[in-house]
Amino acid sequence: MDHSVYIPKLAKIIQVKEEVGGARAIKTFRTVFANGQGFDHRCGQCAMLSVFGKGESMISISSSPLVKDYLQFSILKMGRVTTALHEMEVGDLIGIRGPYGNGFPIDDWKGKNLLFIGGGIGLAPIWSVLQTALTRKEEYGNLTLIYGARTSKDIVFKEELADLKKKMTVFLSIDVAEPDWEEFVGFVPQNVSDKKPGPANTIAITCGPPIMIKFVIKALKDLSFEDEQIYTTVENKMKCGIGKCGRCNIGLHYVCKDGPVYSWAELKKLPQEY
Amino acid sequence: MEKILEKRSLQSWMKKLDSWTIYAPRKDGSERWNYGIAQNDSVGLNFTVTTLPAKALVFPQREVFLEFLKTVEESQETLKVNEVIPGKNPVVIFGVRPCDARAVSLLDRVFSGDFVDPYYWARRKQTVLVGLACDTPPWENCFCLSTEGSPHSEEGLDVLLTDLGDKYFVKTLTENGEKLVNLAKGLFKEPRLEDKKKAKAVHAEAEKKIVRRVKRAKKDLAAKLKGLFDSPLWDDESMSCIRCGICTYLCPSCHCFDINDEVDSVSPLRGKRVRTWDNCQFPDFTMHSSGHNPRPDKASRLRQRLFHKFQYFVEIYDKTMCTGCGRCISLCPVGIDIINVLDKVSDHGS
Amino acid sequence: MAEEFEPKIVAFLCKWCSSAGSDLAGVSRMEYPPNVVPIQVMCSGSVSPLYIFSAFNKGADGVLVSGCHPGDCHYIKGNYYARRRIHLVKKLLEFVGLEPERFQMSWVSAAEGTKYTQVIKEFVNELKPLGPQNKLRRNP
Amino acid sequence: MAKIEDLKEEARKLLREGKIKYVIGYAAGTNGWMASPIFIKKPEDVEKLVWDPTCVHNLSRFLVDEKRRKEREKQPDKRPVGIFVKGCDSRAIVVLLQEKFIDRNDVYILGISCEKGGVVDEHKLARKLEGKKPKKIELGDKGQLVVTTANRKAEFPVEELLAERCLECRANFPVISDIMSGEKIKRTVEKPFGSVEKMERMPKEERWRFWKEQLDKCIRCYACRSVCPMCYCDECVVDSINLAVSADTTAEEKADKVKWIQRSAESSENFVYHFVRAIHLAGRCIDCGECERACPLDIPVRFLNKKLEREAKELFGYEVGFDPAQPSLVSSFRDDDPEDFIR
Repeated sequence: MDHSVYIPKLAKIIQVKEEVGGARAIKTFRTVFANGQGFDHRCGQCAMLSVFGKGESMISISSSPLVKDYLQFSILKMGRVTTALHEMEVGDLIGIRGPYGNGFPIDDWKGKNLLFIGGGIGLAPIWSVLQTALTRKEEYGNLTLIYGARTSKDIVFKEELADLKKKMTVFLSIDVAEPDWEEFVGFVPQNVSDKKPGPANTIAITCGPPIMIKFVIKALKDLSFEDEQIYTTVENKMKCGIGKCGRCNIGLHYVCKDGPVYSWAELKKLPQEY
Repeated sequence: MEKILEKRSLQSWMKKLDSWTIYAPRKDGSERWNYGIAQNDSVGLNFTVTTLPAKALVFPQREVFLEFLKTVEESQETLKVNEVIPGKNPVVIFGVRPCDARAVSLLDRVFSGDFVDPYYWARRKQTVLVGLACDTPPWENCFCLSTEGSPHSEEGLDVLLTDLGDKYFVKTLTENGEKLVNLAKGLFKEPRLEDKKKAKAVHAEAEKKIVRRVKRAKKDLAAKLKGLFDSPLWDDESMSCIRCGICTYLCPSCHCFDINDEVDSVSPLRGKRVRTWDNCQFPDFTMHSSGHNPRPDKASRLRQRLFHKFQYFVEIYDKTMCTGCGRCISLCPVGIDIINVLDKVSDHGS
Repeated sequence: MAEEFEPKIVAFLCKWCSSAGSDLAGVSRMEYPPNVVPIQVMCSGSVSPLYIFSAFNKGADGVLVSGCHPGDCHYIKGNYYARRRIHLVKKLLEFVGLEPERFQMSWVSAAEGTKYTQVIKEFVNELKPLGPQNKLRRNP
Repeated sequence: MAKIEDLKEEARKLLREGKIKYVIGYAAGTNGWMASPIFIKKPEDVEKLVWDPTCVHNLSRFLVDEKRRKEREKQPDKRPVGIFVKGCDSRAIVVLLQEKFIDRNDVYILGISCEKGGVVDEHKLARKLEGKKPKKIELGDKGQLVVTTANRKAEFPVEELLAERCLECRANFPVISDIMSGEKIKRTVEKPFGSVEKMERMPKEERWRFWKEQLDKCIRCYACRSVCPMCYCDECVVDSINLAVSADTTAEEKADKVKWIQRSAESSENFVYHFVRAIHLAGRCIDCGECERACPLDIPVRFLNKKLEREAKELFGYEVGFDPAQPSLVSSFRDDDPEDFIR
């Protein structure tokens, strides 16, 4: 039989970048597989990261599949495993198994405008699509990002975003006014309503806290987006990643295997179990 | 093939199977039956039903996935990860009730598919199931006839024994089953016509003794359930639930699990990654690290148990993930009766 | 000949008395067996029974809880609570068949360096004939 | 034999007047001969209530759920709940009051005296009936148990069928109630700790083998914990993650939660679990025996509690569940508590 589906491959951390400090710290890690044998992933897929002795945690892969040199993960410090990950340094070994999940149907989106809407750490799952679309800009229409965080300090990928502004439309927001902030102040859904992106030939991809997603969808619906034009990702507690351990299901869907990417048309038919 | 085995020869048959570890029901220091390794002095098959189903032998409570060891030599860290697949240990389980064997075949489905579970299959492929047809329902809440099963169902079994008084009617169902019989050829006799008739009669009689039924059949019930996801029924029916793990851990088809790292030594770091049983009735089963819980109350957890068995599984595999063994009903400390709940679902709105 | 069995003792010592007593034994260069893994706690009353069970689970051959003499507790009453609780733990462990010698309690004041060494010596001597504690230990 | 007609009438009245939220009582079970807990909200459903020696459950366990529910609700209905209690169950309520987990106004206690009876032991009954299923079990006029099966009616002395805990019971009628049915007959129990004493007399190694065999069976379904009215902690050491997590709980707090016990149902871990359970119930367990009854593998966990109940009584003169005003066993002491075990 093949190597067990539960055995992670060893990977070395080659870069650690602190995105956000404080109580809700976020760090971005880049890893390479120890023996060179990696895997190909699709945009929006996840991987199960291991810190041996602590356990595993399902994290979305934020690097584009077009990048072959490393895998990138942006991780919010939340529990036992992610706290241990935050304590790791360049050169440390972790385990990675995957990739898991369905990923975004980006091939279906060719020729369309892509509207990315993210909040907080929610930029990470859509970052891989965004980067892929940016690399293959000629294949897609207009690219727009609407992204917000609680405060300017909570914004992830700060340098990348500054760079991104030169290449595509980027609207940023923070929840509460700050002295030096020149962009939108308010919640992400409000920024969406404010910027009024048009639904014509557009796919909206949103990820962030559940409450944000809920109101972003409402805002998009108000702007006449169809359910099929809206994509989001969901997360649930996971252990196996392969649809067997039984805890991440929403109705008969296992998020680890059948998700995490859903169009709103699909998701709204499923029970509210996330 | 069909054979006859004198009851007094059962012991001799087991002895012939010396390259297998043999499990048979025994009393383990209490009133209940459970599988134990059969000793030479082992009892026959005069048991009712094991409290823990055969599941527990192919999908044990604890399964080591891997071992890890971190060593530091001259400031160079190395991390070794070794896969631990269960080794060679062929097993014959005697005295598997048909419902429990059918449940194993459900587990076979779950642990196959896009991702094949090597730990499960390492055990499963080495396991031969010798069933014993029920002549009397072992639990008063048996309802296998409502789950496409029967007290003499053959699905999942390698051999089916039927008790004919002083002898067993033996029916082999797989190559493995034939192998077991062929290893002790001398002990088995050809059945006479009247033996076959008698076995049939025992089977028919047993079916008559099963009194409990679920009102609606598989697809009909699944469809009805689907419409009742948001019903207040779940609140009412789960009021007395104490959120223990009896209904799931003792269920022959429940298979949910947890994976944890067990650290044996901190420095050098040494330990194991281990799978253990887990279940949908525990609140921490679905609780996110953030504290958010998609199934925060007893109602949503009872609903999950029944939906998984009678709705989701039916949609995915066209089977109910329940074989009607009746354990969850008979052993529930507060008398939650899924037949009763399912019938309320059936009657809902009518 | 096989090497003599050296029992491993986990000792929960209260900061104010017993731990100070063990320090006194140390700085006074008193000789006593090196079999103890001391764990300083604020008060014998703060020793959760779980610590004791866990010590046996992790492989301790013996566990000692030591605090201030009655009346001398830094927190006035902590050792009185400990006395009750530890007594119950002791009875429970014995009830399931653990050797009673494996779990001990002592009063050792900051001035009783000698008593501390005596307690340890006796404990070690009592544990030696029992051999390793495998009943409650993980992966024996 | 206590009749519950007057209690039913009271329950009906209270429900009709809206003085209580609902009544927790016993109804005929659908899964066999044993009664099941029932939650009655409407006066017309009071009819469903039953009382017989199969009413084994300690319903005070559901007061824990009720409290949690109230905590979750934004505008909780603060009316009391009516609850049927036997003697042992009433002592559980006394402990919950003593620990200020509930308030006296949270409950309207409908007490029933077991008089000379008690509850039936499933296994004793199965042995007596040799596989036949009982249809009805009643306490007879002469203090005997009357068991009706499909084709016959048999009478047995209570000693032959009652649960061990009932035979060792020292409070066979409610010690606290708002209304009570049945007589306060004080039953003489010769050996309230007889079963434990029997075990104490076993040689140490035999006792060890006994407990090892028993606890090795544990599959950690936690039914013993779940069924216990005293196991109401927000967090339990055996849970895999912190249950009492709020938005303010830091990642470090969650990460630092000590894993005292592995989920693996191995001997060593099972012992720690059952030790913790027992010691945490010392001075709190009222011997309703539900933990042992609920155990699907028949592990006699009740003995661990009973042992500590006995020690509490003998060493510290402490008795559980009679006086809501007394301090708890482990948060109190006497100057002359025994210390002959201390060096």
